[in-house]
Amino acid sequence: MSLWLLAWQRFLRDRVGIASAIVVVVFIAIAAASAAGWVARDWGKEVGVSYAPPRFVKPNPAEQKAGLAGPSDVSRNDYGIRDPLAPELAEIRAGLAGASPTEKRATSLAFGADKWGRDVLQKAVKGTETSLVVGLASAALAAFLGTLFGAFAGYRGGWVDDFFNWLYSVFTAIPYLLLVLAIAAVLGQKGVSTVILILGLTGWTGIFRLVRAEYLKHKVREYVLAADSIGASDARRMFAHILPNVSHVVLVQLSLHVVLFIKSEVILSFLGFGVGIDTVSWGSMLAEAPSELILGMWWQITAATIAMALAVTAFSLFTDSVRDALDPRLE
Amino acid sequence: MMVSIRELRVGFGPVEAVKGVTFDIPEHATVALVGESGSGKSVSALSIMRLLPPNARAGGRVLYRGMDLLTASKKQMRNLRGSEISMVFQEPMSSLNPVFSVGFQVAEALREHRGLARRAARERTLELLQEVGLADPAAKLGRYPFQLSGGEQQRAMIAMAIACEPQLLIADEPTSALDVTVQKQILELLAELKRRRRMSMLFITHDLSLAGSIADEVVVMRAGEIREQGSAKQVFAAPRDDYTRMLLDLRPRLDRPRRPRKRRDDEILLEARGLRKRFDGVEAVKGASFRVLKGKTLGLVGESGSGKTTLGLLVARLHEASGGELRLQGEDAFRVPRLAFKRRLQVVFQNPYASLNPRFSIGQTLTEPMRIHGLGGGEAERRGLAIELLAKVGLTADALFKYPHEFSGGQRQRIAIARALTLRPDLLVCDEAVSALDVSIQAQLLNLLQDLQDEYAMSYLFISHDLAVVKYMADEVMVMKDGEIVEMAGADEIYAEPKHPYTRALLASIPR
Amino acid sequence: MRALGLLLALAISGAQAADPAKILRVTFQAAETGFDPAKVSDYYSGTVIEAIFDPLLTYDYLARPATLVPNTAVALPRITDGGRTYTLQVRRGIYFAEDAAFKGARRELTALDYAYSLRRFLDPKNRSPYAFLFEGIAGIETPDRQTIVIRLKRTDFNFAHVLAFPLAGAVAREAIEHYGDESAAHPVGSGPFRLKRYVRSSKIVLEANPGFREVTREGERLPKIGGVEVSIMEETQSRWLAFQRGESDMEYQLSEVASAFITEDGKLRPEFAARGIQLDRSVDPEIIYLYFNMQDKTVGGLAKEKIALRRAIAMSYSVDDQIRIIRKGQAVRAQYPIPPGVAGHDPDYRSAIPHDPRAANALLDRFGYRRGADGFRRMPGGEPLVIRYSSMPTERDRQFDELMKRALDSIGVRLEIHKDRFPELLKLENQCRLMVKHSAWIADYPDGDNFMQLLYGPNSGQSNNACYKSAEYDKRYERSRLLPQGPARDRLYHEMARLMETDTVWLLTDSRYRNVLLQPRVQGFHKHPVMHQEWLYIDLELPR
Amino acid sequence: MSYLVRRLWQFVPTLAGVILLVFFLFNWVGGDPAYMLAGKIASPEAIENIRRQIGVDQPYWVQLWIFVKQVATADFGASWSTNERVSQIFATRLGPSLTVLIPLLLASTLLSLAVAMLVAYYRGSLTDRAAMIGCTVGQSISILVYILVFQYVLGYQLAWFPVQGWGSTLGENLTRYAVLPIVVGVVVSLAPDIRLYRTFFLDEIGQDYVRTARAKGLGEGRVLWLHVLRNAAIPVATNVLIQLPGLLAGAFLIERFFSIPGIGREVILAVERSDFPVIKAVTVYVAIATMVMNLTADLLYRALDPRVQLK
Repeated sequence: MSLWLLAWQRFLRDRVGIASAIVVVVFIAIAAASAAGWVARDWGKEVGVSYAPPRFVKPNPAEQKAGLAGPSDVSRNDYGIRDPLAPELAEIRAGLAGASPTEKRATSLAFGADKWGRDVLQKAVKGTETSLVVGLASAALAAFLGTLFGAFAGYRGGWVDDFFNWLYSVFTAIPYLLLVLAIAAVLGQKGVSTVILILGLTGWTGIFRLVRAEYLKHKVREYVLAADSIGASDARRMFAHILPNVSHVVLVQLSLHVVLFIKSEVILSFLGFGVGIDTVSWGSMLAEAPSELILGMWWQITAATIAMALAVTAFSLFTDSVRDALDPRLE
Repeated sequence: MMVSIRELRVGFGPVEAVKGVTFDIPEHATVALVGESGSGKSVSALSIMRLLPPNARAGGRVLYRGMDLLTASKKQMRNLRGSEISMVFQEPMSSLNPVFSVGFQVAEALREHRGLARRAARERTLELLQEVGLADPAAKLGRYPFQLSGGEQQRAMIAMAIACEPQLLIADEPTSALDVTVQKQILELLAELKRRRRMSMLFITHDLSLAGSIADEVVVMRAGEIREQGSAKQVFAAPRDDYTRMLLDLRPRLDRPRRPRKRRDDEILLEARGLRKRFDGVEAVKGASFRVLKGKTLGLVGESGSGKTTLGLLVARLHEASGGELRLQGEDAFRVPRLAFKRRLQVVFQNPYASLNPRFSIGQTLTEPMRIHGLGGGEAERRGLAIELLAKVGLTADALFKYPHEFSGGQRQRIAIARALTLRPDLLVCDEAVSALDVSIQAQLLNLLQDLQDEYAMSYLFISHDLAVVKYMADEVMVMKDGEIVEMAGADEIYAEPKHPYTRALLASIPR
Repeated sequence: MRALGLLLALAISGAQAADPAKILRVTFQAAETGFDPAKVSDYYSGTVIEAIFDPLLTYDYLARPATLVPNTAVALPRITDGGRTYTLQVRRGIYFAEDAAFKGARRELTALDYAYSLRRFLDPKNRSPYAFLFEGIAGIETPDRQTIVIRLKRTDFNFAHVLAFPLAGAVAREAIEHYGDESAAHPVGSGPFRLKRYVRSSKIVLEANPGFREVTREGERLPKIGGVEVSIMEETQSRWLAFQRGESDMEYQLSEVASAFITEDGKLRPEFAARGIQLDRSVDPEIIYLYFNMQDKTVGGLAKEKIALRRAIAMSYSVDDQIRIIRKGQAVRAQYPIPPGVAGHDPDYRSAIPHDPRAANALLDRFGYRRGADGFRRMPGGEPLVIRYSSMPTERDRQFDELMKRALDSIGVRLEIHKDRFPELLKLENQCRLMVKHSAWIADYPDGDNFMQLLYGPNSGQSNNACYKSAEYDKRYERSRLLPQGPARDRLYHEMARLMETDTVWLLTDSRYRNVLLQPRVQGFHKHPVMHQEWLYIDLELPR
Repeated sequence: MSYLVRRLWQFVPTLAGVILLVFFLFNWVGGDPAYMLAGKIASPEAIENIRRQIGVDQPYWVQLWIFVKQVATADFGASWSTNERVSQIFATRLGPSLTVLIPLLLASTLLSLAVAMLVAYYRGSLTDRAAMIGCTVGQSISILVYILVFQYVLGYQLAWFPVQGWGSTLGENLTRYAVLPIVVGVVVSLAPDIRLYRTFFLDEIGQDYVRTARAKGLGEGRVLWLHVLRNAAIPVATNVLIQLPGLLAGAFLIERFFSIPGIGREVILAVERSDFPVIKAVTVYVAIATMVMNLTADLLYRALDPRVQLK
């Protein structure tokens, strides 16, 4: 019965851990469903009037006149300038005699609409998918880089260690904000993948420092000397022997960084480097908040904050429980 | 009667650490509480001081001059601790606050209980440090714990404990973390202090012979119960309980005859000339020359810091030698390709809890070397070889699917040995291979090693700080001090007439 | 000492001068860059410069459309030899504000100062962003200390407006040389206010210039207020909450929040009117338009199918939604390239491009823009059709991105959003390397020419960001430059506007309302279409 | 002392790295401000003239060499957009930034220390669990939401503090303008600090010397507030020092919403205007400050913990 199994049993005894794990699984399920298109597929469709309030708040009917305006009045006087498309347009206009159909829009929705009339609830669900994907992917990238660099720096020592420490000190010396802005500007604006790259490329430093310390500690442990004595190569010792024994540190850091990057994505969106307009994330919803809150349209910011708070809290508590389960020393 | 403990029971969650213990500590007497790790001896001591961790449940009564300490108020206990009952712990280094000076920590007890002013407390502390035998106490006063040696730190701890003239001193394995020579001095100090200050003492140890040499009465504990109690003479002369008897005769006494050696041929397996190793400026091994004979055991004795482990690792090429020559059956050992060298020389490490990779199953640990060196056809065959080896070291086949944390220290060391045997090495370097185990287990493993040596005609380089164990195992013995081999001779000769003064001091410090 | 005596006399003379207790508090949405007229380009710095320096001419406070009146000049300029020479006289008895640069002496304002000030724009060392306004000057002479004669390279009947431009205010050579690089932080002018305290991009405090000449309006000496305190606040929420808490006296940068204090039909909401808050509502002299880069290989060119593509995109874009949702009703649809309040504007003109997605789809089908397998249309030749729309990474631009996406989705055209920061976009725009982008132009001076030059061929790479080179248009523009304001010029402008629409170079979208909220104590405020601020004319009613 | 010299020598490669990274990133991305500075209508000659004046037209390595010299002389010339000397910008912005940051760091550290100690002492109890979950929830809400809500409620509705603005005197700032931003800052940084300091305390409470102190008969208060706190203070102090430089630029959101003319706000302004000299200067100054702070933290660590010798 391996250490992982042992940890799993300890985890099962932790009520808070279980509860948070369930919430995390629910969020991941929502994200998967949204990715597969089963839910919030048409979050982008405009179903309500602009800023339609939530149903449980009395909608002010007079406010919004629904429906798209028909073709506006067009001037006939052409001041002597001939329009090359005049014949084709005349023909088309004749063909389309009927008035354009006006869509019917709801004046209030389950949890209200944003300025374009899109359902805030659906946006929150789709936002869950984007934010979790950004959080998980960038945390994975940062963890990969941090672990790789940390392993080589900690295990190899010598100039390798010096090089990575130099890289670490340079990356941590530059204010995080400037670093993110610069890389964001370099990578340009290509949506979710750029955001993941930005966060991943700047977020590895924390994990690097911890993994390097773990490798320094484990490198001199007897089981590694024993591995050397039976002829295991450096690479095997580094990744087959030591890595599993520091993996609990990496795992905990990974989930810590998921939370960190979900929150960073909000700041990135506020600065304009968030996800593209073809998708929505909690960050893009919160970025619209300042201009809406003043007008008294509180539902979008509330929806995004609650969704994010729930997910992030669950994830953080889950991380704590995992850490306690994997690292009993702290009992 | 100073302290009488009636039906003391202590539990942590489901586990019952102490299951109804009853014994007394008479005035001005020294009672030794003896038992192996996990016997509940430390927990009993801590419950007298009521220093058990928050999740502990204590039952029964602990009477100190009529007052039940288990039900006394926090304030009463606070006044009692340090002034009437005080305690000395096993790890002096971690028991002193690293960021405060020794003087401050000793004076603190005085100022807390006796309300001495700063100047008076300082004077009294100087006298105490003098009394516990600390050289140049005025200088030591301002020093921090890490600036003192292990022995000095323990002396400071003792000074702190006796500062307020306690009636009862509890010493929880005060010497086991110290070197043998220093152990002797601390024991003499404790005995002297008890006599001069007319204190009672509760001495907790796992070493029965140590208990014998210091205690008036002995209480033997095992798994939370008292197996035997009585005066020291009576317990040593006619032990009633068979567990006590087993503990007594297991002690590898110096005069125990060694098992007859099967083979006599003195072919040389490994020869070292002028081996040297320097770690950033410090000369750890200064030119060691010795020979290991085929099928024979070369013992290497030395205290911690003598460089014996480094020498062992040098021989196994786990450390790069800074100089000197090593010949393996005539070939230059440093030239032999790495994998080939590894097949002929293996190492067994000291700490069973650290030398096995906790994340590998025993099956993986044993088959890995075979896979690396290409032994055995497929996985199944390698698994078969592994089961054979497990049997050799006295473990059943189902161990393959278990993980290190599911085994006791002794069993883990057996697995480590099995792993070393997978490559049928010519030489096995045993670095303190049994020192971390309980005395009862040590004996079994030493016998196992000797059986394996006879069966596989392997040579051993047996490294240990425990002279008795080395004498039991080795044909020839080397004594090392500060990186140099000070003496080398046959096992019996070296014990009969040790030439080097250091060897003599080592021999003298083993309790008879 | 003589100077001081005169000064005191003026202060206590009968007409009641600026009351120091009356401090007007205003906010800027973006930080200023400095107060040296020749080195500044942003609107907010211009606002402060207008209060400190004196141009030769200025505008009447209430006349609409804006009409020029003499300021430090004795009278309006004498325009001779066909609009190429301008002659003006500077009034006597106008002095610069006291400053260390004059070493205690009282410095009178003369024509030489104006010559020096205007020449500074032409000096490349100053790299002045507004050099283009003055590059029409061939030479400046000052026959005597009061007279200044300006000779132009080409006929230009609008040059008088340039002389009324805030940046054309007179600076003193001694002050510029005395402060050198720091001239931006030490403005010395003869205008109604002077700089009292200055914390860069945070706080600008102006006080009434004691040595200011006597300027009266309806018998009252101007300026009435004793000083102006400007604080820089980027975030709308901060400005809006500050105004409601009475921490600022007037606020006009609240377009995002307009619907919180203005009803759908442009009235002040009752709860604010009840508190005596005043609303001054006018349309800014600006046009906002979506332009197509006429030299771009996808959307550029005058071939029929290219015009059809541009026309379809223009017809798919809903200007009504832009006004209703993004501007929250606080803008007016722009029909004509020249906005209201600017000479040459025609209120009856109607754009020839309607919002009609169904017709746009039919037009694209008609010209061979077939829909591919993925539902998006392809070029007539079969290659992929991608419209690349450029904008800045701000929350506001994100809303325009969304509107653009809705438009193109409705006609099945694939959209790619190109994000970059303002300086980068400006550079690409001037090199005609963008495809489709929103742009805006606010009047430098209230004359139609300032807008019609935006489509003039030779200006491409500078202000003609659509890089539109049409012989028909350029021919009419050059003729219009030679005509003063009047019906003949207007007829040309109509034809040019129609040309722009038939070639579908732009889609004119809107001009924004300027809603100025004022605390009850602010008196006599009327937003001027061209002047940046009205501090000279405002009065504050202090509580008794 | 030799340790100090050696550590100072280590600044050089790091600073070189920072200069290279900043130069590479911002030059490649910094773009060309000439067009912006040239105004609405600019002829190609005007743009060329500007490029020459601000030195953007020279080859890269020349510009790099100029940058290195600027770092050496700590004179980064003038800002491209406001012509204000960069050193002066930094000096005027540092005051407001520190006026908010120092009280913020002090308040949040002291507060979280007290709570962390309490929670660590009652480890496993209900209060411990509740506090931890409370912190987690607090931490899960974005700083943006805190700022908006606090400004709206405390600043506007309850009007306890001015909504924004910055006074001229330190006294006025501390009492009126800086209070709300500090409150928001403390609320945001409280949760992570409590969790961190709780682990520091837990590590120390488990040590043997605590048991010895109790065996000496010392009261629980003295054991905690003297022995444990003295040991836990070491990581806490170094943690606070290391946070400060990061906050200099990091507090830009608070500075922006409360209109505080600090470093963070200036950085955002500079990036939006591609004002390269200001970006270079702020990055280099903050990088140096970070390195100095790290060194101070190490020295403090050695001063507080005798076990660690100056290697």
